Amino acid sequence: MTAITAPAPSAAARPRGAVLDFAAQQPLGAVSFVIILLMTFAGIFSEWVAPYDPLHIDFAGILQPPSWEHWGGTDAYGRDIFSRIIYGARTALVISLTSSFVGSTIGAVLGIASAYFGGWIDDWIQRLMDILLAFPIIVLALVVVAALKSVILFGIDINLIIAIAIPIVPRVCRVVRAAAFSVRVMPYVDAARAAGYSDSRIIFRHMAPNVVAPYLIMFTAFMAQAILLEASLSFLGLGVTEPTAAWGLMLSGNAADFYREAPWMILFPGLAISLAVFAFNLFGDSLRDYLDPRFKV
Amino acid sequence: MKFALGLAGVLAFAIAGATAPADAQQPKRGGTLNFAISAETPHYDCHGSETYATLHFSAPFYSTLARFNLKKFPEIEGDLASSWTIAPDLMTYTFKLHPNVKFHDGTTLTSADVKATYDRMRNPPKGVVSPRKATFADIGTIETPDAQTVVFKMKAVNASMIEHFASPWNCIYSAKDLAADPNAPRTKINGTGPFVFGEHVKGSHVTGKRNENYFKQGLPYLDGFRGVFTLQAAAMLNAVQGGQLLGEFRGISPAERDRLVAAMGDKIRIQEDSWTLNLLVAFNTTKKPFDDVRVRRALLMSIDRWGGSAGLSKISLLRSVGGVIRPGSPLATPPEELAKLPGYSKNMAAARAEARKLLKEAGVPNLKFVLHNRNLAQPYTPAGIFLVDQWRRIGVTAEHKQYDTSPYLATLNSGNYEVAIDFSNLFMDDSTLALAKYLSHDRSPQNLSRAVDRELDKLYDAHVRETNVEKRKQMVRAFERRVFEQGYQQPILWWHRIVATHKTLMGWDMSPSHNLGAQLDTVWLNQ
Amino acid sequence: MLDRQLTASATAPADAATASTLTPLLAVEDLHVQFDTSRGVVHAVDGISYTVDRGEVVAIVGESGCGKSVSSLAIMGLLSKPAGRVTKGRVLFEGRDLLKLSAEEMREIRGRDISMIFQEPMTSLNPVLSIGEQIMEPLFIHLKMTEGQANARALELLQLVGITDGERRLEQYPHQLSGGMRQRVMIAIGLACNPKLIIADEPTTALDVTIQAQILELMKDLSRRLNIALIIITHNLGVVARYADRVNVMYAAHIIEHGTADDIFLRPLHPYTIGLMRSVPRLDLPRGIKLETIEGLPPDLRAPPPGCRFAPRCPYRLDACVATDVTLRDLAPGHASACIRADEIVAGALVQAAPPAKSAETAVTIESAEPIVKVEALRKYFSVPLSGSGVFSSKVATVKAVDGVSFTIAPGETLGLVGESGCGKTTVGRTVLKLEEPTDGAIRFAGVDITHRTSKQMRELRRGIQVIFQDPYSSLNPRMTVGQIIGEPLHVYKLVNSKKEQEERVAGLLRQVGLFDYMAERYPHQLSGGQRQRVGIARALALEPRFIVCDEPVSALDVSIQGQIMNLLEDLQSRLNLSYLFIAHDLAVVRHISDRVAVMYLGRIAEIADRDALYADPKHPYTKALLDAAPIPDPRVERARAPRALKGEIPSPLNPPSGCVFHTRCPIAEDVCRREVPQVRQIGPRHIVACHKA
Amino acid sequence: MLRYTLHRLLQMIPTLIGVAVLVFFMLRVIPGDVVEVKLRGDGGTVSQEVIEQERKRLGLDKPLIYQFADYMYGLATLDLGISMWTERPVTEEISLRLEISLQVAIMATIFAVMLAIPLGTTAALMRGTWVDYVVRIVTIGGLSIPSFWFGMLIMMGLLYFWNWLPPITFTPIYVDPVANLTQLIWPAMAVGYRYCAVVARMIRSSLLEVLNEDYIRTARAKGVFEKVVISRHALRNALLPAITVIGMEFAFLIGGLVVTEQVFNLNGIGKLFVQSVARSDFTLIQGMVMMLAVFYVFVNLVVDLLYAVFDPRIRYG
Repeated sequence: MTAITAPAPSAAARPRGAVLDFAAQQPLGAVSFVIILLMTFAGIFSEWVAPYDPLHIDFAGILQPPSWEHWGGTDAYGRDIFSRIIYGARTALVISLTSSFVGSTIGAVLGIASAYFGGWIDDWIQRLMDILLAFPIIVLALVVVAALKSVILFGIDINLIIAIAIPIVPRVCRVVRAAAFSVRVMPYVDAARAAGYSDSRIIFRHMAPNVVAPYLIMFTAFMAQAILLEASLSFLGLGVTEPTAAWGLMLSGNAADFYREAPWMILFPGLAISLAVFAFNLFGDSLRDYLDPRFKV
Repeated sequence: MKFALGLAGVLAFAIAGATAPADAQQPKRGGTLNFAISAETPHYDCHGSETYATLHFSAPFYSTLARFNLKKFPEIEGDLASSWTIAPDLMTYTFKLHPNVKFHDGTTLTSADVKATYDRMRNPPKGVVSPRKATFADIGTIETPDAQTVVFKMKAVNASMIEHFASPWNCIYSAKDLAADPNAPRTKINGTGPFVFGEHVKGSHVTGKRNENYFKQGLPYLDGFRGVFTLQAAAMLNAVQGGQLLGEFRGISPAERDRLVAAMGDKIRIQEDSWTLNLLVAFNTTKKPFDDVRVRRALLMSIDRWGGSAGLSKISLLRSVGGVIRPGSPLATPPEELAKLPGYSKNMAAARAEARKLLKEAGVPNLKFVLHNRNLAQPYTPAGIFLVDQWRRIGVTAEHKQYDTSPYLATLNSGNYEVAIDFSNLFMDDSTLALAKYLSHDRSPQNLSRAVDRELDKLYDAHVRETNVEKRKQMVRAFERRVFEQGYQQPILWWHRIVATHKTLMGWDMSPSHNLGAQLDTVWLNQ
Repeated sequence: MLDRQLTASATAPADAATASTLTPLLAVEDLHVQFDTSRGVVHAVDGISYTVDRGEVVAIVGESGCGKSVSSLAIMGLLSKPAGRVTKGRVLFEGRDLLKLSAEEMREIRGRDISMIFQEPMTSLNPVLSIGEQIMEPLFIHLKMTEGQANARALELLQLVGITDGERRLEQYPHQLSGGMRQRVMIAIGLACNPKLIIADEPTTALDVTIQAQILELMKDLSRRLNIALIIITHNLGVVARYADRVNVMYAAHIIEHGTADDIFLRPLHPYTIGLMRSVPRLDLPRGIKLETIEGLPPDLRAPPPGCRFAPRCPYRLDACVATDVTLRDLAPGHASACIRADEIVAGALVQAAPPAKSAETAVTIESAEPIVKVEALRKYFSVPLSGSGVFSSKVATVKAVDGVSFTIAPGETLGLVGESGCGKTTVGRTVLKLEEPTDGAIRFAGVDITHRTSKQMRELRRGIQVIFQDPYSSLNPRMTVGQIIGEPLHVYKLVNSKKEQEERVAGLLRQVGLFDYMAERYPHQLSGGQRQRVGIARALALEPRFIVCDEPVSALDVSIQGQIMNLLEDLQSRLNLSYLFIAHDLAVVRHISDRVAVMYLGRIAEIADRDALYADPKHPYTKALLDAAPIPDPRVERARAPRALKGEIPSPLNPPSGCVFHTRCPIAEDVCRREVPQVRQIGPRHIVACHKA
Repeated sequence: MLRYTLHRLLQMIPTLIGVAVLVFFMLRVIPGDVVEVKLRGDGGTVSQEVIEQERKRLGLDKPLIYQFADYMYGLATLDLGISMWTERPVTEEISLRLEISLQVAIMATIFAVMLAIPLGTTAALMRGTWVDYVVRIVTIGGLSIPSFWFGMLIMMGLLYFWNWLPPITFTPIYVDPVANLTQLIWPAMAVGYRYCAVVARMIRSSLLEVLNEDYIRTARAKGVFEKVVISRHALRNALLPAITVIGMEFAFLIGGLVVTEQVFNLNGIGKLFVQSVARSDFTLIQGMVMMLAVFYVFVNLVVDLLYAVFDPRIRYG
């Protein structure tokens, strides 16, 4: 059977069927999607989902083991760990969503521009990306987090978001540029140029929608990365600060001291990070399998 | 008691090998001590440092003129000085040195070396850093009538001068080395201490070997030591529990103590004492609404120190409720009196109601601000968490922001903050040290409230020159009351020092300061 | 030595085979193959049967997706797993049912008794193994040769497939070889163990016409000399006519007709075969005004229609066609058809003989009118980095893709531009469209010099120049509906005032290209290839252009669809007075549609002439070679033609030959050709040639 | 080949200059400097005068542009300068730590590659079966579990079950291989899991891609043993993209050990980096970033050269 290398039928083209179709083809992806939904729900409705105030200190009830009152036990300040994990989902989602969105979008725009204009614009953008790529992710994030003055907007540390977003930019840029490049030489782009459309129309109307698949894949993959990075930075004490409920933070400081009396203090937040990252990774993976025609039977 | 000692004047101490307590075992010789140093010194120069990291690293290689006797703290004993005399007018201090003290490079120590050392501290040559320069500003001249005698002539009376001579920071260097390069001690170690420098592997450890020519007969007991840098508390604790390190001499948190006890049972020895350290909360009086004493007082009143002490002492280094002087030390305000001072009430419901009222009066019932704090797990973070929670209870929202040391200090220096958690690190209980923090901002840049209060300055100056202990005590009390009523800044809680060592480690003495007792000359291993 | 070895190895199995001389070498019986896909089960092969005798050349012909490749992969046991599987049937090879063999037994047969040659020589060789390693591999495995023996045999094989300089070639890697060369290597691999049967799956489709002729000639010759049976799978009827002994015609997973080549080409007995023959433009027949076409599309193999699968498209459909299952029936010895009305066809009662083409119809000659497009001495050079690129690198090579091309196109005229791949014909089209900046020369459109106009300045003129691309799959934006695609230019150029007006215009354009209004709602992937190409045409028409560059507009389409599109283009031209620059590699297609034809070779024009003049009396040796190489779907014609493959390969445009670029392959080249670039000369009315000897 | 290598080496220069400029100016935005931490880190009271004096001594009082020129000149002469914290040459500080991080990275690589090749290959060959699903979950798990948490669990597990911990100070492998390995095997495992997952996934997907290639069909049509089809024809091509991933992950691992080294108290580059950031030791941060960047581009070069060795298309391209 001669393989027909037609572009993948777009998800956008089948809005209703797409979700069901995806679930049928990628059962693991569907499972991960459900986890993400639950997490999002917990994040948005933390106030209703969480049984306790995550910040309330209760010195009378410190280091309590998991029980019916405290599903996840309590920490060294007597704060309810389950509630902190629920609120932690909000922190993780807000930070990773914004940083991954900002990073992926800037990366994608640069990638498309790079591919479309070519020439010196491409050269300069790629050189800049080379420079950013030469930094290991966490090193770049550390330098940024250390360098920028922290600005807090709506309770989110913009500095932290930038720190996580910047390492994402070159990586997305690379992938999207490659994708955009293959779109750039597509006859329909030539047709648009032959019709005399403006550059911006061609970029946004004709090229951008066709690199949505790699963009979405990168976006979800970097959601996972961003959650990990935020947890790592918070663990190092350079991310979110106490008493905010954040998973990485819950593992930092002297949490490990209580491994014998209160192992739940390091167990549950670690599991929460792993599960969230796992879900996004799996979802991204399934999305790629779903959207990438090469692996289609 | 301390003052009694100091003012008694003509007391001399014979060293003759510190006699071990009767109940103690006979010390054994030999063995290498592996212990943790939970920070790493940037350089080796005691004079130019303010951190215990330098002392825990360098002290074993050096001697000082005098030192605190940790078995009878805060008594002072000689180290290089075999005896000393203090003139009754407190204007002349004469020290007699042990003979035949040899530097590690083989040269003999003379009074010239002591003079060179103190000259370096009080009048540092270009390029030499001496943070304690001011402490020695009252010294007029240093004379060396013979090789074994040093005489300090004062310009003005300083009631706590003898304690300063016992400061662990005053490592005696070789005059010859200083002449060659005034900054030599930063990178090169040549002392007269019980141990000879072995190696320093950056980021990893420092080693010392027994000084076979140590002037104190029979000491040290150890063949050598290895100080391992453990910057993560967990790593240090793991290593102590795993038996790779026998202890850490700065202090651990109660949780860490409990963990070690639970895991190691009777193999671990726990020593506890109060600590000459406190955390403060400071309000920047140049920023609105913290220029309003009502706001400051309201915020201080709403902190449940007694309850916080009970809770935080289980999980952090913080414990004692105290005023400006370490609780338990001679000049300290007793608890029952303390409870009458603003911010120390035991009736929290009333205090919080009062606080709300004050805020309302000041026109900021729903106050919001940023609390600046340092990014250290112990005890800064618990203090920050605690304060945020306390203020939440009166409807005040404090945004907690933590920074690495350098941006933290930069923020505090710039005055670009509203409320900050500050830190007071003393190596002894001397009030001149403790009170300096509260002086007017123009006199004491470290006063984070940036307030200027000449009343306080006047009280302080009078107390420094006051030689009558009781009068001096009253002045300290008055000073304290003034500070707390104005609410510029106030200690949150004093630290509590817990040192955990393996039971095999013997001869190490606990004290209220982690800066002391780092020479390790009397430490031995019971193996 | 070679022959000795061949005979020696051929005799051994011959003893065993003599007993079964009557049984065919290969017999496929009622083969069914299914594919499980995410969108359902595809019945890719649905009960086909055929036989292949020793030394025979059997062709399987059909359009894409009819199951011809799948059936051969099934024979080889190479169906992609786990999706594809044989559900029913037998494949008897020398009496053994291949489908019942274990994987190991099947492996032993592959490459030793049956070997296979694939379509894409560029990707069918392992890029990281040397040619030698790849040729010798089956020798080690099947014949247990030693290193030395295998090496000697590999050299013989290379010689056999016409590769000189074998020693050096064995050391080389696939990427160092041209496409034709690689296909020769593939054939060498296929021949390595003296197989009894070679299955060649579209072996020449990816090759240029002159190379295609070489390869086919080689295969035919080898098959004869070595007595190897050959199954050729192809969609190209010309190839079949030239080489096949017998032909199986497949349609929608069925074999609908089989017979000898003469039977199929001269006496087709199935309406599909008949339609197929008539829809191909032919070089040997006078040009018809219109191509006959087969309307409609092949059925969906997930849910094939009952009865005759061709019935929905068949002009002679009866109710019975749908109601009854159809089977192949022998109508003459060795000639079977699956049409229930085949008897009527035999009798000549059903199908009219092909209408005699109006041979008198000659190309329009429009001399007087001011040309709408005038290209003068156009040059387009590309810089390609030699090794890596970067700020410090200045090592670039210049590819002279187009090197001094001049032509004009009159209003209402079609200029065909033919040439083999890499000759620069597409670059000419792109440069005229201003998708590439010309390096030198001039382009005039309607008298206006557009050579150096910026895209802003081009805007007004853009409306007059439009384009239709080759690949109907990639020339439409997959994220836009058909309506959006066609409506976009109207909207951008403000040719419509309201949404409603736009919809009406789109509907009108859709009807104009033979589509339905409702298709405006669809996305491109919901359409067939032919429909997409119509959408592409509608998009080009939206701006009411006067001139359209058609870049290989039909080469990706199946024969039956190709005719529909060409007819449409002709219709539109006559109705809208369009001018076309029609770029293609298929001489027959170009001949059919063009008024004048330009032949390009390595960036230069070899010859331009009126269509009839060019085809009847080509002057340039390259034009002649092209015409000779093109297969003609008529076995009688083909058999009459002498083997005449043009020697050699197309030189690299990076390093073109001196003098006349064609001299390296030219049969009549002389010294002067090697030294001097031939001038373009006028040798007849409207006939231009660039050859020293023409 | 030599020309190519030289050419690539030259190409690195603008990237490295870019990194140098970026890191220099990014760091100067940080409020505060090393002097304060050094003198006042422990809450001491140091006069502004002393601080100024120390700044002057370290050259921090000079105009930024002067410092920058000095720094760039240093780089040009391969001099990374003096650590502001220890006042020892940056190269000395780094080289001391590099051995440990490098060994952990190498061990993790060996661990990862040894496991990843069979894992990825099996998954690809058994695509769609439960084996594939298990491998997929295990590898995505590797990408998802934070390596510092994994490290914590390892340490806690060792303590909890055996009341044993790896040695805390580093012994070079040539001095005492047992002590060395017992210390470094755990962090290598902690980071190796993720590494292994990345490589295994790469191998799986590139093998799947390669298995779809025409030349695999050709090999099968030749009657090549299935094992040989996989090992000789498919894996050789599939491992090529894996080389890139192995190389890049290796390059990043040196920096990526940042968090894990904290957990294991390893005196490596990562820990030094975090310390330097906390201490605002600009020169050391710059030096390390430069080192990591050089390392990255160098590994890139090695990967390219390896490609050229393994891929004739590049060798003879």
